[in-house]
Amino acid sequence: MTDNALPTAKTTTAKTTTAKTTTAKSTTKKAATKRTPVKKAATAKVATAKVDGAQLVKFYRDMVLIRRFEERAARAYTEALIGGYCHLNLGEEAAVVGLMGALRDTDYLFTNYREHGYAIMRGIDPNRTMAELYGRVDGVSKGWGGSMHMFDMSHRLLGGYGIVGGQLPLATGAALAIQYRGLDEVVMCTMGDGTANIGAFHESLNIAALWGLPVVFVVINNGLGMGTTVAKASAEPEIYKRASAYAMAAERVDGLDPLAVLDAAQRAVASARAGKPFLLEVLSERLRGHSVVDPAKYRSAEEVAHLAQFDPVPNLAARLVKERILTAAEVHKIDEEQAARADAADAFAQASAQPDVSTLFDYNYATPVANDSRRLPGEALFATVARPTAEVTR
Amino acid sequence: MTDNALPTAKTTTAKTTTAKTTTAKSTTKKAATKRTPVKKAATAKVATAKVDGAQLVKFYRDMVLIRRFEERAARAYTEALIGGYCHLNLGEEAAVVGLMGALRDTDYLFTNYREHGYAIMRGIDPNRTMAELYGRVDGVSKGWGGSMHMFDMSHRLLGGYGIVGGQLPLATGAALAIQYRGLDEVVMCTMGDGTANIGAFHESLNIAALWGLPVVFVVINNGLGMGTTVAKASAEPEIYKRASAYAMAAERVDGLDPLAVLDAAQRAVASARAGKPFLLEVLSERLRGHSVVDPAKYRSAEEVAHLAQFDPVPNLAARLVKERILTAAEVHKIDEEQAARADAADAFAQASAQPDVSTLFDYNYATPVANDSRRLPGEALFATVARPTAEVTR
Amino acid sequence: MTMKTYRQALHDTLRAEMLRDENVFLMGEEIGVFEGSYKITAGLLAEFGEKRVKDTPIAEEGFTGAAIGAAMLGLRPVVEIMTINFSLLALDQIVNHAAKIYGMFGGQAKVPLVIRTPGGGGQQLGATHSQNIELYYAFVPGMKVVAPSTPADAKALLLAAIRDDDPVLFLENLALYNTKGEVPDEDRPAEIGRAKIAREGHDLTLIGYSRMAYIAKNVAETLAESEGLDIEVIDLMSLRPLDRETIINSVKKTHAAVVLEDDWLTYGIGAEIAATISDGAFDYLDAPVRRVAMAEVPMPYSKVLESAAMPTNDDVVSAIFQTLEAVGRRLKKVGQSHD
Amino acid sequence: MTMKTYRQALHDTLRAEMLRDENVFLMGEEIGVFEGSYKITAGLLAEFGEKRVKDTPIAEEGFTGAAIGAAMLGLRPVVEIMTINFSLLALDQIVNHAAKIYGMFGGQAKVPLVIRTPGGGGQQLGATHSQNIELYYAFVPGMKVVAPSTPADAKALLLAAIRDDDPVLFLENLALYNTKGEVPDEDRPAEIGRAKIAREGHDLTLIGYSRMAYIAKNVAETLAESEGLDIEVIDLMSLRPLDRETIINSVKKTHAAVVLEDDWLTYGIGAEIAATISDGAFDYLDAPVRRVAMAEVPMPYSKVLESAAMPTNDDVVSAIFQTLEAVGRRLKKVGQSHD
Ligand SMILES: Cc1ncc(C[n+]2csc(CCOP(=O)(O)OP(=O)(O)O)c2C)c(N)n1
Ligand SMILES: Cc1ncc(C[n+]2csc(CCOP(=O)(O)OP(=O)(O)O)c2C)c(N)n1
Ligand SMILES: [Mg+2]
Ligand SMILES: [Mg+2]
Repeated sequence: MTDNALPTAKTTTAKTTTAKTTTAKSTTKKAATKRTPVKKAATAKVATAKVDGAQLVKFYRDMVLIRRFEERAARAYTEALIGGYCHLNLGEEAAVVGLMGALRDTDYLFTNYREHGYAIMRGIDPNRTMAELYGRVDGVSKGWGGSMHMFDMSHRLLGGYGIVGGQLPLATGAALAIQYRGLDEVVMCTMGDGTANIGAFHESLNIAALWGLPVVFVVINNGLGMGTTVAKASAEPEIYKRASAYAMAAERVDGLDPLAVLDAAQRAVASARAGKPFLLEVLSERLRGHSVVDPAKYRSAEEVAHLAQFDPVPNLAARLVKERILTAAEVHKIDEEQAARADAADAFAQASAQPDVSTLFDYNYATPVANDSRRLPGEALFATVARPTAEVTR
Repeated sequence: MTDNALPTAKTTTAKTTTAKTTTAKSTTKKAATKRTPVKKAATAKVATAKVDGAQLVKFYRDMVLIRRFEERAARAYTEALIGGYCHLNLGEEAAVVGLMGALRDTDYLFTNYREHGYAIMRGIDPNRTMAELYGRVDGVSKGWGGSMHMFDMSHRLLGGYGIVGGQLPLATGAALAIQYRGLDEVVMCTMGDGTANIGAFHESLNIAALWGLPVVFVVINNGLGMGTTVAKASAEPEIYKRASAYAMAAERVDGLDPLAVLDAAQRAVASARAGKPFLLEVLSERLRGHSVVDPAKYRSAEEVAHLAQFDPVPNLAARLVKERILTAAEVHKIDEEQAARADAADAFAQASAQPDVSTLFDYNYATPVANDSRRLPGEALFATVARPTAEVTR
Repeated sequence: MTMKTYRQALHDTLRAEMLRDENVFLMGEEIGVFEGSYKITAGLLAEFGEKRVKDTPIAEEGFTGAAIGAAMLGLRPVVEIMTINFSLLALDQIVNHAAKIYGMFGGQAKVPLVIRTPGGGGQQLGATHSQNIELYYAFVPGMKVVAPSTPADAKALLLAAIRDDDPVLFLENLALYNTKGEVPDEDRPAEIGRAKIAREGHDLTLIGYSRMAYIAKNVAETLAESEGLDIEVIDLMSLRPLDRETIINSVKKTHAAVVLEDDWLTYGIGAEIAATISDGAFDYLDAPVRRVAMAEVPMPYSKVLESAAMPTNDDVVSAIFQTLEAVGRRLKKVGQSHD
Repeated sequence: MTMKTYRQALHDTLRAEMLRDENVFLMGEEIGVFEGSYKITAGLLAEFGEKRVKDTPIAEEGFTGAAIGAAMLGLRPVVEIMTINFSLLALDQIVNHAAKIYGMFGGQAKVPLVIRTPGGGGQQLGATHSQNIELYYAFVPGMKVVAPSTPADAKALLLAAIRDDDPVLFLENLALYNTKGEVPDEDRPAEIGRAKIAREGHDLTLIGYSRMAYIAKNVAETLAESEGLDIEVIDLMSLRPLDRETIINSVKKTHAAVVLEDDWLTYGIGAEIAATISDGAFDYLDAPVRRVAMAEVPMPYSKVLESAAMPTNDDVVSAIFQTLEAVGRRLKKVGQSHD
């Protein structure tokens, strides 16, 4: 369902005007909610006049798909069917669908290691997404990337990067290529709150603003970088304000409300498309540990108890029912459908073949080259030449 | 004269109050002069009530010393007596003396490769400074550092660094050590305008602000990084405003007026001493090329013609005479004395011995260690062992 | 002597050094509240407080550089870089600053800094998180680089590193953290710059460091039992300085060598070891020095491909057999299977 | 053929490639208005405009990474990093991104990027500005690393690098920019991954790259005249891939080798060359492979100390003589002075 539902949402984006865009200096559209670990549920203050029921239902379907997918992945990881690290979007589903809804099919996404939901929302088959987690040949990166490194040129998901901040210069460069060619495309580059403190953030935002590149930098502020709070990592905890250091437009939005995110993302994308890069901060929550293995002992019991109330998925379900857009039964049906979808993805992944060892050197180089090293660890550098005589034997 | 004159100036610093310190957000104390390459001579707007004649005379003596020293160094470089790169403080003398006047002897300075004037103003003997340019044993870094790498622990000049931005993390760490020990000292870290665009700037200012470290970051904005104007390098050309990304206090000051610089630097240093790091932008001019070898062809004839009017040295001389603090003859006498001082430094440097090749491995390690490699390029790894027999000879 | 894991040995040594010298403090990402990505620093924040255990922003260049600056003023920071892969972001501060400051300024400032960081693949972490790039430090004059393979050596080398006045890259390994061994209770720092004969033997010299020294010892023991082979194992311990003498003396005795490394073969650490042997023991060597190393690919995520790319015990055994065969020495039980 | 400097050959090739393919563009610090720190790009901003010749802020990581991103979308950026020393700041983007993207994503995105950067000491630029760290790239799977020593090779290799779909580190050298040579007028890219026999000979194989290949040729010519020695010179041209075959075949013929490098000896590029020879030509080698390299110190500023730390022609000559002496071959005019 994701595959065909998305393009519609995406192509509506471009119509939004940039009028509401304001620079960080003067903007505090949303009250700058202090990101102490647990925060009050921010109510959505969507600028668009009237709530679109169909849009909300679509968001709900997508958010539930991400939720079930992530839960399924966590289970498979715990069963040691998935290896490496596994970072989930649990709690960030509203942010993911809102952001992805603002992109056209022809726009590009660069993201980090916490990207399963993004991959699916870009239109990549959940089967191939799950197969990548299993490291199989049908995986979106053919089993070479794993959880942290999903890539699909045809859906313009340009990775999936495990090095904190690594995607920022790349995204800036992709935007440069778009500008160079005079195309009407935009690059979105997401990152976490902790990432706003690394050098690449500064260098990339400066270059993007200086050259007027079509790129939106999105900070998913889930309050934590592993176990470190924003307040312990960032001297300016209202991260969107950092845009002012580059005279760049910026905004902060409630990431638990998909419509608010969509709205803000549309403004941001439109600004970028007009040659004004944008910094969008999305206030979100990380419902579980940093990755599947992290028990998150550093969060107090009280904090954890409060987390549930910020869970965007049941919150949206409740809203749909309350606003009579869906019945409880319809909601339940969606939940079951998407659980089945996640199970199907898992079954697909399990059935997919392991890469063959003979393919180990297939991606050494794009342009073949003389004397490329294609040697397994046990192989000798040189074929053993028979010693001509026994003269040096002791 | 530098050696004994400086401490007085330095120790007055601490008395300045921090009341005038304002954050970048609300501060635009000085009109934010747009740094097109040539700007109107900014008139000094010193906040302190009344001009101190003795102070001005002292500044003049010091500025002339730097001027003559740099001119002497340029000549020696042109005569190939000095090697490597040679970056001069010509045009920045007022900034140098004002900044250094705000430091106590116990404070630390980290700076970049354009640091001869700073070395002298920290109290280092011009003889030893010049000897370093000549690469001699009496050089402040014993001939190992050269123009870009002056260092003197006793005068708390902690380098001289040639990698753009390299000094920022180090200075932050020195401030951390001061805080760790609970000392009342401050670190000043100077850099150029072009340096404000590198990742280390972001990481260092964030860490300093986050931890409340006693450090003042100073941007000497001379309008150019090599041939690149500030407008072509920095998306926010009013560099002091970048402090707001770290909720850090900041100010911009006219760097052609030594009193204005001193005044602002005193506020900045006092703020840092109170645990509030500070970003001070000093608007200055680079009268010549980036380094001695650069003819600066990228500056228009018109621009170059205008430069002279921003030369802080003759401007201060004129002021001293106009305000009847000194007679023209007295000014002239200072000029001659300082020219003689620079010549003496040069003579000292020429007379100093070259390092001996036997000292090449003297600074491999501070803690001696087994199997250290101490081998000249031509030396074999292993002493040639006589081959036991001729059995393998062909 | 106490039986401990490699992890525990590191933890206990850090703690003891912090108790001994109040200039010693820890810095790094997630070492405090999170208790360390690999839990080496567990409990230390609670015991020593935020002054001595500093959680940093994600800013490898910034905090590593800050540690260098603090060291210049006489503190003794022990930095944790979460994995050696991320150290690339701090490389300018380490190579162009930490390693240069003592020499470049004519010996005026020491940099008593330790950077602890684990290398190691095999965890399905993919191309950017599975590299062994200790070469980048071992190559640099002014640096010291040590790489323990046992809990006891972890303690001895960490003591030495913390008390040394130069920047030391202290290489740990993900695969070794849970390995166990006897650790002396006394405070006996190792001598940096010395390799160790981990096992004496006469048939062949097997050389490794970190995880590959561990594998070398296992393989040597196994082959002693199964084949009656008497292999000498050298654990390099220190990559810079490199103890060429110990290596050469061993090969002069055994006349054959196999070098193990977990990094890429071409230009890897093993190249220097092989070149050193071929030079210093030229007249004593009966067969070419074989190197067993990682396949030269960006490490794939897939378990199947990752396993194929990493050196295993079997790879080591076959390199040993082929080398012995090349020198013409008969194995006592050649042809029999081994496991 | 036209006589040109190495600098001019680079300039002309860049210009020709920009004319040929509008996806080719230049990025770097001071390459436009300033016309390049070493003037390789002089005049190109005026001719091609700001779109094709991009002056960047001082942000090696940011602009190199941006070039990688642009390459992923099919542009062909040619980045100039002012000197290889500053490339440490971009290393994460090059090693963890440019070199990984093709493999890590299963071959879906190519990175047709060229990074031009000069190495080289000898200019009294001190410890942080005089390093030869091409090893950091040559070690990395996914990278290609080329290093021309003549104006003709500069052209041929630059053509190849720009037209290649993988990230190529193109190593220049400060000391070579003003050297002259005949450059073919035609458009004939070199084959990356091949070394070249720069001079045929039978007495000994002398191996180098970049400045040390230049020195190798000079020394070989000098010794041919003064001593009647017939030395074979191999110019590696490509450090990754490394052409082991050409090296081994030469040594099988000459039975002796000396390796020259401008980087530090221990773990330097020469270690792999020496290890390769000692392995592949084991039975043919009559003396240990000597390496001539930089002294292992942070490069001092002082001219006296810097000169002592850098390999010279005399160092090469004495290594050759000692090697020939070790193999027991008499020199025709041994004992006579040479200059
Ligand atoms: C350069 C680098 N340093 C450290 C890490 C280890 N690491 C992985 S994720 C992470 C926290 C990132 O936090 P944030 O940016 O807030 O993203 P989140 O995980 O919360 O989505 C860290 C420190 C890394 N992958 N890369
Ligand atoms: C990391 C790094 N990149 C590039 C250079 C080359 N470089 C030396 S000085 C300079 C310009 C610096 O400009 P600015 O910060 O304004 O200082 P100024 O020279 O004007 O005093 C550049 C690009 C370097 N030394 N280090
Ligand atoms: Mg986060
Ligand atoms: Mg400047």
